[in-house]
Amino acid sequence: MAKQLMKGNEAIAEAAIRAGVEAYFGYPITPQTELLEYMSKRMPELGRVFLQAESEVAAINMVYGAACAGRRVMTSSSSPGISLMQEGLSYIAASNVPAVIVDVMRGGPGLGNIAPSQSDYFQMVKMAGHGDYKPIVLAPATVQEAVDLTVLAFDLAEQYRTIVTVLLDGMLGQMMEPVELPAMRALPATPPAWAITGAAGRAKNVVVPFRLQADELEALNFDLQRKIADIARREVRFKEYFIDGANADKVHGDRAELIVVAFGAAGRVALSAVKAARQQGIRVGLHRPITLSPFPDERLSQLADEARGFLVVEMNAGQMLEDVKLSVGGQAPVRFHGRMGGQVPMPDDIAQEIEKLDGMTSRPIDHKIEGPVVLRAAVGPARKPETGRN
Amino acid sequence: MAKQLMKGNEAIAEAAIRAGVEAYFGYPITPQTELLEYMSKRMPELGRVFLQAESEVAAINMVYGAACAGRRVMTSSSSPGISLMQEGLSYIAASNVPAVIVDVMRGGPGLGNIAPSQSDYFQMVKMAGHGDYKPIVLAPATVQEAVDLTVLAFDLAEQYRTIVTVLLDGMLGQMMEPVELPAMRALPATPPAWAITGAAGRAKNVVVPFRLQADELEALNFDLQRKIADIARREVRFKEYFIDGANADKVHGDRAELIVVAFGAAGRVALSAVKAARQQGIRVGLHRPITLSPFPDERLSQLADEARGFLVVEMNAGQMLEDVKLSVGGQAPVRFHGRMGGQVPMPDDIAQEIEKLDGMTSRPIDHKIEGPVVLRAAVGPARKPETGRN
Amino acid sequence: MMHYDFVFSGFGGQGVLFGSQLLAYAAMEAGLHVTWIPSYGPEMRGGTANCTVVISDEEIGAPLVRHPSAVVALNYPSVEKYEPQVAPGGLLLYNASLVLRPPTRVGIHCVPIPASDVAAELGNAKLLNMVMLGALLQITGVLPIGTVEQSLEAHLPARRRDMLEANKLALRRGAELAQEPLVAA
Amino acid sequence: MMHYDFVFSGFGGQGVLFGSQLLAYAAMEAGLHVTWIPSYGPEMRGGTANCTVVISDEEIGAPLVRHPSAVVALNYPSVEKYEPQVAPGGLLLYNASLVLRPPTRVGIHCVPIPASDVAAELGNAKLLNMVMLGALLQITGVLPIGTVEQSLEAHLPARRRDMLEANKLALRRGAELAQEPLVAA
Amino acid sequence: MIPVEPFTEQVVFQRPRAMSATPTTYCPGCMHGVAHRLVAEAIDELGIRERAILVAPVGCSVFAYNYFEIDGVVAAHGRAPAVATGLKRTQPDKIVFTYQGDGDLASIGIAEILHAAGRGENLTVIFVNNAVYGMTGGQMAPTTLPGMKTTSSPLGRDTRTMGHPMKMCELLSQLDGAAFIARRSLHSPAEIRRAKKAIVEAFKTQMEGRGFSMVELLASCPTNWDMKPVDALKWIETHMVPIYPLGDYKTRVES
Amino acid sequence: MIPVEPFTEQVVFQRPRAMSATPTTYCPGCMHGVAHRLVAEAIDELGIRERAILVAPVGCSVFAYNYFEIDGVVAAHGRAPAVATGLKRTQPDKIVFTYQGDGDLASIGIAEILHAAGRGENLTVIFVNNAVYGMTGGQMAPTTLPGMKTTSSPLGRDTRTMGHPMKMCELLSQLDGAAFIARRSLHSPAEIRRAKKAIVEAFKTQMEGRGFSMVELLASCPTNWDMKPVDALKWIETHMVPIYPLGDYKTRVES
Amino acid sequence: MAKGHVVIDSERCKGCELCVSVCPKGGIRMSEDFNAKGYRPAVWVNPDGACTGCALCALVCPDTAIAVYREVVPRVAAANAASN
Amino acid sequence: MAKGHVVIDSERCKGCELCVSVCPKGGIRMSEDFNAKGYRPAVWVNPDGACTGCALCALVCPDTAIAVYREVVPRVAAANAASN
Ligand SMILES: Cc1ncc(C[n+]2csc(CCOP(=O)(O)OP(=O)(O)O)c2C)c(N)n1
Ligand SMILES: Cc1ncc(C[n+]2csc(CCOP(=O)(O)OP(=O)(O)O)c2C)c(N)n1
Ligand code: SF4
Ligand code: SF4
Ligand code: SF4
Ligand code: SF4
Repeated sequence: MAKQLMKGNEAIAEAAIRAGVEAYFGYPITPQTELLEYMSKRMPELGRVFLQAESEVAAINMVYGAACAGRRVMTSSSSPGISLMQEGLSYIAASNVPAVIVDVMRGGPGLGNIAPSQSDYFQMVKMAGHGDYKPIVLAPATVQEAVDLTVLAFDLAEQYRTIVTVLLDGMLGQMMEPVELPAMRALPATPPAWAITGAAGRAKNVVVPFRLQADELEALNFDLQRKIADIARREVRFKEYFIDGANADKVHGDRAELIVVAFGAAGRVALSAVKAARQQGIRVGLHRPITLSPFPDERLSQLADEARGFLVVEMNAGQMLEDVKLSVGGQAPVRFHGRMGGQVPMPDDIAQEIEKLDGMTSRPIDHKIEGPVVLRAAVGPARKPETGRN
Repeated sequence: MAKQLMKGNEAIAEAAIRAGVEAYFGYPITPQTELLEYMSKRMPELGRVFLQAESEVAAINMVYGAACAGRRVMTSSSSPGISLMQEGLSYIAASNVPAVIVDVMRGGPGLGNIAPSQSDYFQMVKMAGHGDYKPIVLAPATVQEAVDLTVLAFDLAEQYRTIVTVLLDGMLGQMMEPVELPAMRALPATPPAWAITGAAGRAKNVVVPFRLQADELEALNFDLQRKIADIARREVRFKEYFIDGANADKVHGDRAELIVVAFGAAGRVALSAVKAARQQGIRVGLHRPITLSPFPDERLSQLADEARGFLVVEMNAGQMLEDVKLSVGGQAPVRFHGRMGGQVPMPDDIAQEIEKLDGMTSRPIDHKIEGPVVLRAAVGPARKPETGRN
Repeated sequence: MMHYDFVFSGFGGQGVLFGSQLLAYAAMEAGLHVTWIPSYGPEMRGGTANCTVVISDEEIGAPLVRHPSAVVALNYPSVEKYEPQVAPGGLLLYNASLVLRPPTRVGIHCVPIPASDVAAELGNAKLLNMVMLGALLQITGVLPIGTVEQSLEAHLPARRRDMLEANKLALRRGAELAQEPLVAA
Repeated sequence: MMHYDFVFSGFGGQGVLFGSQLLAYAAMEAGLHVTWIPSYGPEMRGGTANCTVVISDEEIGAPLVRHPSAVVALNYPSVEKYEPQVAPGGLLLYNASLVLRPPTRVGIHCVPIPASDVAAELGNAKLLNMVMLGALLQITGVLPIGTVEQSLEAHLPARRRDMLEANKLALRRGAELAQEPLVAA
Repeated sequence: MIPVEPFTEQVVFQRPRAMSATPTTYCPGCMHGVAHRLVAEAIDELGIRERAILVAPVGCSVFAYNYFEIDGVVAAHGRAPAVATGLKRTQPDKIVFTYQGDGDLASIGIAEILHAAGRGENLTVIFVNNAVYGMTGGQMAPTTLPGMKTTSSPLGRDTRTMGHPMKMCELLSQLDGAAFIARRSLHSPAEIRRAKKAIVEAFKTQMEGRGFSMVELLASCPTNWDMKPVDALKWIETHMVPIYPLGDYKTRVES
Repeated sequence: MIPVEPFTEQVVFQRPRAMSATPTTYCPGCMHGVAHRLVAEAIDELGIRERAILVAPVGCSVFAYNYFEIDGVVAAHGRAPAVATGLKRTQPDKIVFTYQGDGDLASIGIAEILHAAGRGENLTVIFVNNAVYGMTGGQMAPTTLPGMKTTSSPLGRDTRTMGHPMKMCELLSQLDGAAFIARRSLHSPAEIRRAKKAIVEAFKTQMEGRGFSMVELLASCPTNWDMKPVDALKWIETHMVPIYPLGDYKTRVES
Repeated sequence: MAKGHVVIDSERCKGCELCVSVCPKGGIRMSEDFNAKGYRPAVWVNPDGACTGCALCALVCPDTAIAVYREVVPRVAAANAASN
Repeated sequence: MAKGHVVIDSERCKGCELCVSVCPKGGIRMSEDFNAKGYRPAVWVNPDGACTGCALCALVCPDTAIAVYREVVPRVAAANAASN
């Protein structure tokens, strides 16, 4: 299939449609609105359900209803709207029904602004709302990845009967990149056996998000925890650059001694910085978690055995940072570079942080970061031709 | 003042009144309802504001309004209701206005049940809702402490212009203990200068929970982070039992080698277990954080220098556990004992875990936990008289 | 040191709450540490209610116990529920008027008190909780009856003031009844 | 390897979005990696809009840059905003018809294009974005004009089909205009 | 459970098929039980048991799913209409109804009910108005009568500070999407019969795709009213009916 | 800023005192500007500038606090009536008003507005109905007209699936707590004058403690309607007024 | 008059007395004994066999504890029945 | 007829043309030039001095860009003024 240039928000919508989403319920909020608008056009065309809910609270509860019906269903929102969904999310989790949530994060707290951010990490990754559970959280860094992870989200949601969140920031939602869309899937022929479809020719089904007796609720929680553990064992995903073996830098060789950890948009910005630092001869690599939950803690702990230090880059005050520290477990220093309030970290700032980390972890600083890449035709190549990378 | 036997919920309400709360907005939910009911009676008697809101969403936004007016204001709820308040809390945080929130946690997720739980730790301690901020979180373990911390909550809220949460579980909310109530404070004569009271004889005041420009929102976030750091430096509180110096066991002497960490109701249950274990000669102590945010990470890290191991006990699947691990930083093993869904950990189970930890960290197990304390008159003392403790 | 953990259990309306709270008040007024905690579960309405009272002369840790040292069971479901839970060597005090199948567990003290009948004799079925409490005080010696009577005076709701003497009488009748079985145990 | 980062900036309505997207389409269709990102801030309505296009022959990291290698400024506020931001040695291409105070920064290439006037000459003020894009292509050589013309055919909205040739013409006029200043640079 | 008598007798009254044999946890004399039975009877009569779906609320009737022999879901407090919307939109051939208390529907859930009605969502709502929050112990509801004492209006509802009763039928009948809106009471056998008819009509409205339907049922909460069940029914008649007049507030025949 | 002319002239019209000199960020021809000015004029006329408190919504008028010379707060989307309740209950001597768009008030915030009105909360609400979500780019609002195309109803609002227009004046006037409820339009100078009078009356209602007051103002969003401002005003008259009839929906004189 | 027959499931009954209050024939009274749940259930006493099977009791019973049956009397037998 | 005087703050004006549409005297037209924000502002041209100061323009202006003044004509002077 030919590539298309698509906005993240719209690409996710189209990917969901091709993954067979049968119902969408949502409420407008920047920087996610294009997703809803796209759905408002495409879903009715396909004879599927689109409904603009009266609020995010209503939207998530409509999602709950459609999920109980055994239908592939999703909603999307951004930070303040996600806050309003916390109760509903907790109900969905307690009920073990599948649902896909797209959170296109924006600057906070409060009304904040509509600029990109990653400050919903805690509220989406640690657990949405009250109670003990964890949704699966997928964090794309490119529009293509957003498409692929959206399809995966529906598969995982159904496989584990869980909430799967696609967590991205406004930057990815708003930006266009070439994407290859998946083929259109057929919709499921029949809803699953547990679905609430009317007790025709079978005993009644019920979906009950509570257990009045503490022992029963604890049993339900144990089931949830088992599921979470199962997911943690099987579904960890990440992408690494310049770290070791196959993905280590061809030019500068060498396994990474410093590890940058960043997800989503921050991850791709960090990639630019890592490339630049590699060019300066710093043995640095990038670990980009794709599943924030389950978190790639084992892999990081493994890297920590040999790494001299870690740098976490986020568009928040340091949230994934805690998970990295928990994984590293004191084996190596963990530094942090974060921007807040809709500010996006810049490659040169990150590169500087890499240098600092390099220095801090006792290696002579014998290199300098050059200015940004500049224009070929107008000014000639910015870097010495032989480096071939930036 | 003579002691009174009071339910946790009612004691908190009366403490708030004596601390000078001027307005209460809330919505009924078990196991917190007595607090609201108490307020519905007492506040109008005193000519103060009581209003049963139409929902938790409305309640928290009414709190926001009254807080903007510069009035001492509070709300109370329990887990699902707290989930519904997440957006509002984030607005309050962004606006730097003071507010006191009481969360009497119950079993989750979803509707869960009304039994005691501590599973709102993540949603209240890591950050309520979206954006980067942290409320102060106070976790009482006795009704007296609930009273004292409620008063403190108002003071801290005003001093730092922040949200302060009193986080307890249904057990503490429902149980009665003797308490000494503080004296009734006079209400503040005038609202603070920043309050929204009408622009009479001064330039207008505004409370604005957003900054459209990313750099300005980042500046607001830096202010918030500075405040959080300031609070972390000055307001850490905890209580220790049998750990060292003054509070080490008089009978069995000896500084603790094993540290149990537990807050709130779990903390008091753990105390029983620690006492029992001490009696068996295990050198164990209890660290009970009183401020969950700021978390006593420095103290724990200090204890980790010498301790053989930690046991975290919670009424959830392991939430504070992460903060303990972050504090211990890999210096000592951290075990966990948790009950979920409204189950309360029992002293003998905890005592067993202490034994396991003791064994695990290589010390011969030369002692056994006896059965529970039994009845004097009917059966005579359960333990040998000379131990004098249980 | 002293340390007691008691469970009171019965139908809603049998006075479980007041009976157990009265003991807690008395303990407080005697200068002891005390915790009182209800199970506020789904069984609150209509079903069975139960409360745990812990009394100690030092800071109380757990206010709930898995194996209480004494259980005061006002109805049959309570006996069924708590018979296996009483601590070894502990006490199961039950309302023999309503509990027709006596508990059988060995290794604990099972003491029948015909509390509903006695209360009816005293003219008010609602006094059964006081009869049971009187028996409990007598058997365990946790507090003198006089202390509890004083607390009764302080905490009996105003609208039930007229019942003060009847309540005291019930306490004392319970204590009397408890003499004999204890000796027999 | 090749790597370009361009910013297009101007009033809403000046065709910033379409002009920059067209370049992105062309890059994609030429088999390159490309990212296009708008600033979707408060200035969206009425105020100034800007878009960043990054084109590279390998996986693109940051889609936003602090110091773009070239800026296409369609109005004066854009010149004011981006003059200090252009990378040293970079290009500031500006709409000389609207920008009466030319940029003065040394160390960058400032190239005036009288785009609004040219567009007006071509019969439609809205063509100014194409004029500027043509100039950009010419100066940087990022893509051949022909590639962009093909993309134009594919992506010009149906309701503006009639403007296809005019758009192409504008692209070429822009390229022509850019010859001279480049030589002068 | 109930023995069927020999052939000389005909059954005049027994538990409907759509109702399960499970005894309820409601308090003695609580009208939720009657409301449940009427719904079950209507479902039986209309022959829709195998495609009926219950959305239970949070409130005393959170257990309703136990008492019907049909598929069911428990919604979050107040959100039943949204959950029902999700169920109905994805399977329009099913008969979806919510069962909600007055705290649930008129307080925390008023947005969801208004918008479901406004959208003309093809749902049926059984709204049990007992003037208090039952489950949490008798606090004031938006439907509490002026002057009525509750655990959160200990001196009685003062309309100046606590507002006026929310009259949901009056309100919802304003909305174009609402097709059938009626208020009935459960305070006597005759009223119970009338209530049943309205419930049947509400389900028919949905079956015919006419849009949103709701039956409000005035009911008692003897426990929190602190009344004997028999007195509570009288109180409905003497105190509630005057404030909440019975009748059909909206009937629309076309779809 | 506007030069005061020499003594031979009298001022017929200038910026009211309660309005700040800051230029607005609204689109050209957006009627939020006129609505703001009318409110400011009313505040001036009633002499309440120093005790007036604005609760701004989330929506295009989130910036309203910039444009008034009075104290102000920005509420979360839809929650302005709750925030206003908190402000007013704690300082009943102040004149507290919310300023809300139709998405804010009639969609996400419908629970808060209904309950504020139901409680007879002594507040004033300025409700700007422009039939779309302005700030987020022209999505359908509950007030969108049947058949009207928006960015989330690209084929036009189909009342069968997207519901019917929410008529807030009709709805709120049902509530006993509502004292003054009126709908006006801003589509012509004459209507603007009438709107102003209603706003003054609404504030008076609050000043006299009569209870909840609301003025709905039909307004244009030329940007999202994709119309010239002049045409947009005509469209209000020809398309909106027939669906949202102007008038006083509730007037209560006693408090 | 038709002859009714009422069966009250005493274990479902919660003793609310609503059935007693509506029976036009005084056909139901409350038991002195408790059922397993601790309620005093209703009992159908049907004094003078007056029950007509009108089912008012069942209609108000919130616990579906009541089933009502009516004797099926062949037309000819009806006259005889009336003379009983 | 009273004589009006209108002052339009061209930097506040966003060129919406509402004032133009309501002026009964055709007193306002749009400028050919742009203001700093890029709008073509309204200008008061007042052909034939017909402006009465009715302030309709100001009334509809969403940007409070218009101030309106009216000549204060002493009663005696009014007759003179009319003959101007
Ligand atoms: C979000 C949330 N808030 C509050 C509660 C507590 N709660 C449970 S039921 C209920 C009210 C029930 O009253 P009503 O809807 O009138 O039903 P009833 O019990 O009277 O049948 C409340 C407030 C909850 N479960 N969830
Ligand atoms: C909880 C939440 N949901 C959604 C949004 C996004 N949002 C901002 S304004 C708005 C609607 C504005 O429309 P309206 O209230 O009609 O006001 P207008 O902009 O038309 O004046 C929405 C949906 C938000 N800020 N917060
Ligand atoms: S509390 Fe009231 S509504 Fe709930 S079951 Fe009891 S009587 Fe019924
Ligand atoms: S988008 Fe619409 S409502 Fe918002 S400022 Fe522009 S014209 Fe006004
Ligand atoms: S109505 Fe039903 S529950 Fe009530 S007393 Fe009669 S049989 Fe028992
Ligand atoms: S004041 Fe009246 S006549 Fe004068 S310009 Fe304005 S609208 Fe026209």
